[in-house]
Amino acid sequence: MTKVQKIINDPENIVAEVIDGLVLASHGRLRKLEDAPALLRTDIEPGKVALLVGGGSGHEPMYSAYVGRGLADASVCGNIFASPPPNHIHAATVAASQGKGVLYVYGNYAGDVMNFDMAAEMAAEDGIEVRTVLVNDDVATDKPEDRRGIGGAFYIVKIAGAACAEAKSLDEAEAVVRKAQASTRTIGVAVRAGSLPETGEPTFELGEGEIEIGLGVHGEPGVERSALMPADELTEKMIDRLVNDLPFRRGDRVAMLLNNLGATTQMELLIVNRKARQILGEKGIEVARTDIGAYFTSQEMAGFSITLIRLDDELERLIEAPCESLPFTHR
Amino acid sequence: MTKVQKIINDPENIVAEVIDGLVLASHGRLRKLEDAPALLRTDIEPGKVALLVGGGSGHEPMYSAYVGRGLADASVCGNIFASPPPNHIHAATVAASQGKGVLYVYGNYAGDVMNFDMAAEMAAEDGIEVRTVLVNDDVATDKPEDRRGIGGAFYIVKIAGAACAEAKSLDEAEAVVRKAQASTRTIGVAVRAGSLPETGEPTFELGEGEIEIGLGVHGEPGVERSALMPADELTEKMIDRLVNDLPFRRGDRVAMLLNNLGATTQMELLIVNRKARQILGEKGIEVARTDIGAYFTSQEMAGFSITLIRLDDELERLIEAPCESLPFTHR
Amino acid sequence: MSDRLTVDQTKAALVAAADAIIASTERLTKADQAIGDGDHGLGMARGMKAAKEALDKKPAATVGDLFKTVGMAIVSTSGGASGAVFGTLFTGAGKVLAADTLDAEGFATALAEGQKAVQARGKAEPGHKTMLDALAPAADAARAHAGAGLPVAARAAAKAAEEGAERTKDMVAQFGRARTLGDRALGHPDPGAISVTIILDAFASTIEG
Amino acid sequence: MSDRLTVDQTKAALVAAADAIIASTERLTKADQAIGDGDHGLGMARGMKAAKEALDKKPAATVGDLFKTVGMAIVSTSGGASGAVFGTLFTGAGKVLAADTLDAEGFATALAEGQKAVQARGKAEPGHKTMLDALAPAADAARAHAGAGLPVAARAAAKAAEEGAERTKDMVAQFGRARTLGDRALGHPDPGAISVTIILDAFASTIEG
Ligand SMILES: Nc1ncnc2c1ncn2[C@@H]1O[C@H](COP(=O)(O)OP(=O)(O)O)[C@@H](O)[C@H]1O
Ligand SMILES: Nc1ncnc2c1ncn2[C@@H]1O[C@H](COP(=O)(O)OP(=O)(O)O)[C@@H](O)[C@H]1O
Ligand SMILES: [Mg+2]
Ligand SMILES: [Mg+2]
Ligand SMILES: [Mg+2]
Ligand SMILES: [Mg+2]
Repeated sequence: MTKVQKIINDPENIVAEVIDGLVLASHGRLRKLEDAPALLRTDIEPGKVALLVGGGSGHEPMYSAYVGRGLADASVCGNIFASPPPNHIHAATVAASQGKGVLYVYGNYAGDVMNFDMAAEMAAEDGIEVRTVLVNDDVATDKPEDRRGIGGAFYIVKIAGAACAEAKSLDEAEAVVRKAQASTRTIGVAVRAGSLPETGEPTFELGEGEIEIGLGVHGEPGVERSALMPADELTEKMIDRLVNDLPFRRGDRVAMLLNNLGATTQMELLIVNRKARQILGEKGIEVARTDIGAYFTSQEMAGFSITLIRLDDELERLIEAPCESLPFTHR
Repeated sequence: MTKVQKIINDPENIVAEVIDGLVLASHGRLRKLEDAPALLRTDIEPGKVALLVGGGSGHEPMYSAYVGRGLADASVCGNIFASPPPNHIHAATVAASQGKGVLYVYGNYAGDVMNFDMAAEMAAEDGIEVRTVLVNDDVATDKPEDRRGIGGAFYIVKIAGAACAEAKSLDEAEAVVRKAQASTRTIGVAVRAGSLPETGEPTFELGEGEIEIGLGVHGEPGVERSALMPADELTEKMIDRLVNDLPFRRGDRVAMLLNNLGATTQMELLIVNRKARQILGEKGIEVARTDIGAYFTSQEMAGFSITLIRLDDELERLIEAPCESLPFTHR
Repeated sequence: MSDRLTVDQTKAALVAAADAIIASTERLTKADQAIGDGDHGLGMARGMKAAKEALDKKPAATVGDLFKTVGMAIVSTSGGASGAVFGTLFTGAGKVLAADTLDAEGFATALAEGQKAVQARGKAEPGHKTMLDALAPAADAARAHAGAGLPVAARAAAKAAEEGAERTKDMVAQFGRARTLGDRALGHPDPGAISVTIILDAFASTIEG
Repeated sequence: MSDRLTVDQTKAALVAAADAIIASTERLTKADQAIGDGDHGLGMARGMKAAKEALDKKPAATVGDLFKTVGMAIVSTSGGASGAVFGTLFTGAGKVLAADTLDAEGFATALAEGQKAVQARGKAEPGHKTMLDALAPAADAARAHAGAGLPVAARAAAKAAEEGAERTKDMVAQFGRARTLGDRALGHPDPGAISVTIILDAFASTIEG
């Protein structure tokens, strides 16, 4: 396979330069923590329940670009595809904390869980209460405790951001985010691998004409490897698996996210949207809101994921609530 | 070269299905014209100066996803990389017109110019006045009349949308959009080709380790083919060419768009942003606003463009004005 | 060999031209891939299919009506530069053909008028590596041989177009998507010029035959 | 062969272990590419470089202080699963080494405590295809040979780790990024288990040497 050409400088500096780039793009709304690769809002409302997100880098805009008003208060950036260490998470926790506790929202990966847990223990020693909601929306795995966090993280972070902005207590914020987590399901498909920026090598191999349904954002295997098929057929397979999982039922009201994993065109996602709406319509599932774009990427992986989240009045209000960040502004 | 795997159905139906996908994603804010592949706002304010955009498809979200409140009132969709015919443009013109005239904004390509001109003549016979502002921001060509419309189209359409929303006359709207056009410069770079969705074949060839500065959105050649270089060096070359072209001067206030041509990661664009800001800072050019994302793509071409637009109070106000569309909501 | 075509005979010649373009889709695609964006064949074929349908449906009192029908069909379905250019060519030619027969004089005038209309629409001139580099010499040849009757004039036009298209290989493009190609377009003929050749050749063959 | 290491000797053994990991970066990268995301070698090397710097700078009163220094350095610079797991291993081991020398008894206890700490942190168990499948048999072997003195116990632990790592080839991963690989992980050893082997082998060699 030919190497992927990347517009970078020294691979060792990627994370640091991305953070600088984000701070500059924020025009004063974000700052870098002095002693850790973490981003913080400059204008965290005093006394609020704080929201901290993070994980391995390389999935931009997830997580760091979702720091902003009505979204996360802080994000901790690990190396490419590697959880940040606990001391960095702890430093960001201390900086974000406004005395009402800190909610951690991140993806369910072994490394992240251990490191964030260690940070939470360190925070407890400082008297900062931490609660954790793991994003585990990927239906490709059967056991819920094994489920990875993928595209649906966007809706969970969006809702968590709005919930933490208005919550009177950490308990209250945690409860609504747990509800969002329990209502969210995602299925992905990859048609071409992304690469590790340090090496330019693809993270996995797909044969020509091959696609993999359920493949994870680091190339973890999915539920079915098959030949490339028409968009309509693929969409049907994916929606069926999603709907049957929660399950979503006739009369449900949902938001739908079509997430570009990197190199897929909006043209293709719009074609998928057309078919997805047709199928959901037939099943009596009402789509109240549509988001289409690159929300959680895996470098230049080609493919996409479909996320459905079942809405109630509270979740819908929080998803529609104003927020402000680099890729997603919605006032 | 291996074929690019696309998630599509019958290639003949791409444009029609994309339009359906957009209409569904708009949740009632857009409709398809009955007799032409064109999108219209459902809630055009009566009596406003109308804004019509369009061109060949395949560059999504440009142009059709920029139909919305505070943006364009109508968009006409040609086949992939081909101008729409005059009768389609004319039908959309008639549908969008609110009696105050229609402003056409589109890219400076021979086919588009001829077809939109023919449509304008047809509209004139109906008593609808049309004015045209061609986007020609690409500094890769020397002669201004030869300059192509690329990434900067986003700022021109954004400003045109806000201007048409408030303008008392077509004259007034045209004047401010001409000012925007004259203040906008873009330079692109490609590190890998995109493909024609009908065939899966790349639209041009770049050798391994080769990049091309100034390459156009359909693979038109640029100013310099060279070896892949570090992001900082590339950014410096590009910014220098941009700044010297207008020229942008010490004390100028600008907005900067880093446009993903398709398959480039946000990570890379943030690294470029860091260096771009450093260079502009040294030149005394103040960046008042930053946009980073896939605003004008060329299928899954890897590469990006940098756009600078010189702001005055009026242009800055119009760029920051509320608007609403699928990929870009800013109230 | 008929020296004066009826409306029906003219229609047959136009259908033959349309069929020839449709049969050449692949060749035109390749030509546009080399120096353009590869859609010229698809666009021309789309337009010519629509032209055939329209010729079938629309009654024509004059030969000019037929040319206008073809022009309108192309302009409204081809898209791209070729939709405008070839649509304008046929519509322009049709405007000066008010009779119910087509003779050599009419043919020469129609080509000249078509060329004028194309230049007015697209602002290109012969030498800019466009279809005009086949069309202009064809119009000249038709005028020069108008006295020798329609079959001779039509064949002369077709031959001049072919030579003109060949000469575009040595030209640097000034218009269309290929214009920014600069020197890289050298050695490749202009796709639109090839289309002109194909159309005129089929037209001449029908008359001859 | 020393049966009881001083603080300085223990430090030398830890530096040797760090150097061995750093020298194996490529091998560990390959192993993680096969069944994970390819960053294990980079992460371990980053942690071990930091550990060496910290050992250089930080004064140590007990051998436990040295282990804790290594653990803290790894946990705060490696990142990923291995940062947490190997950091916890060294920190856990250090907690039970309160003396200023390291003997076979202390070594065996430290490995056992380290194992306990890793299991508490990561919830995995031996058999789940993680570094525990090298660490648990190593701890058992150290305990079994504690009576035979430090060099023997250390070598026995290293050998048991190596055999344990080898056995992970036949296991289906239950934890870490590789867990969703299912059967596809068969035939490949666990990268973390290889790291345990490399560390214990270097440790044993220094003691022997
Ligand atoms: N201004 C012009 N005048 C005359 N012919 C033109 C002009 N611009 C382009 N053409 C012709 O159109 C052809 C390209 O057609 P096509 O590929 O369909 O259009 P596009 O350039 O929009 O892809 C060129 O080969 C050329 O002959
Ligand atoms: N829960 C766990 N308990 C013990 N060891 C684990 C656990 N999860 C992962 N590991 C170890 O970590 C190694 C992977 O480390 P590394 O590649 O650095 O982390 P990541 O999985 O975050 O990329 C695995 O080979 C395994 O030995
Ligand atoms: Mg990792
Ligand atoms: Mg074209
Ligand atoms: Mg073309
Ligand atoms: Mg790993």
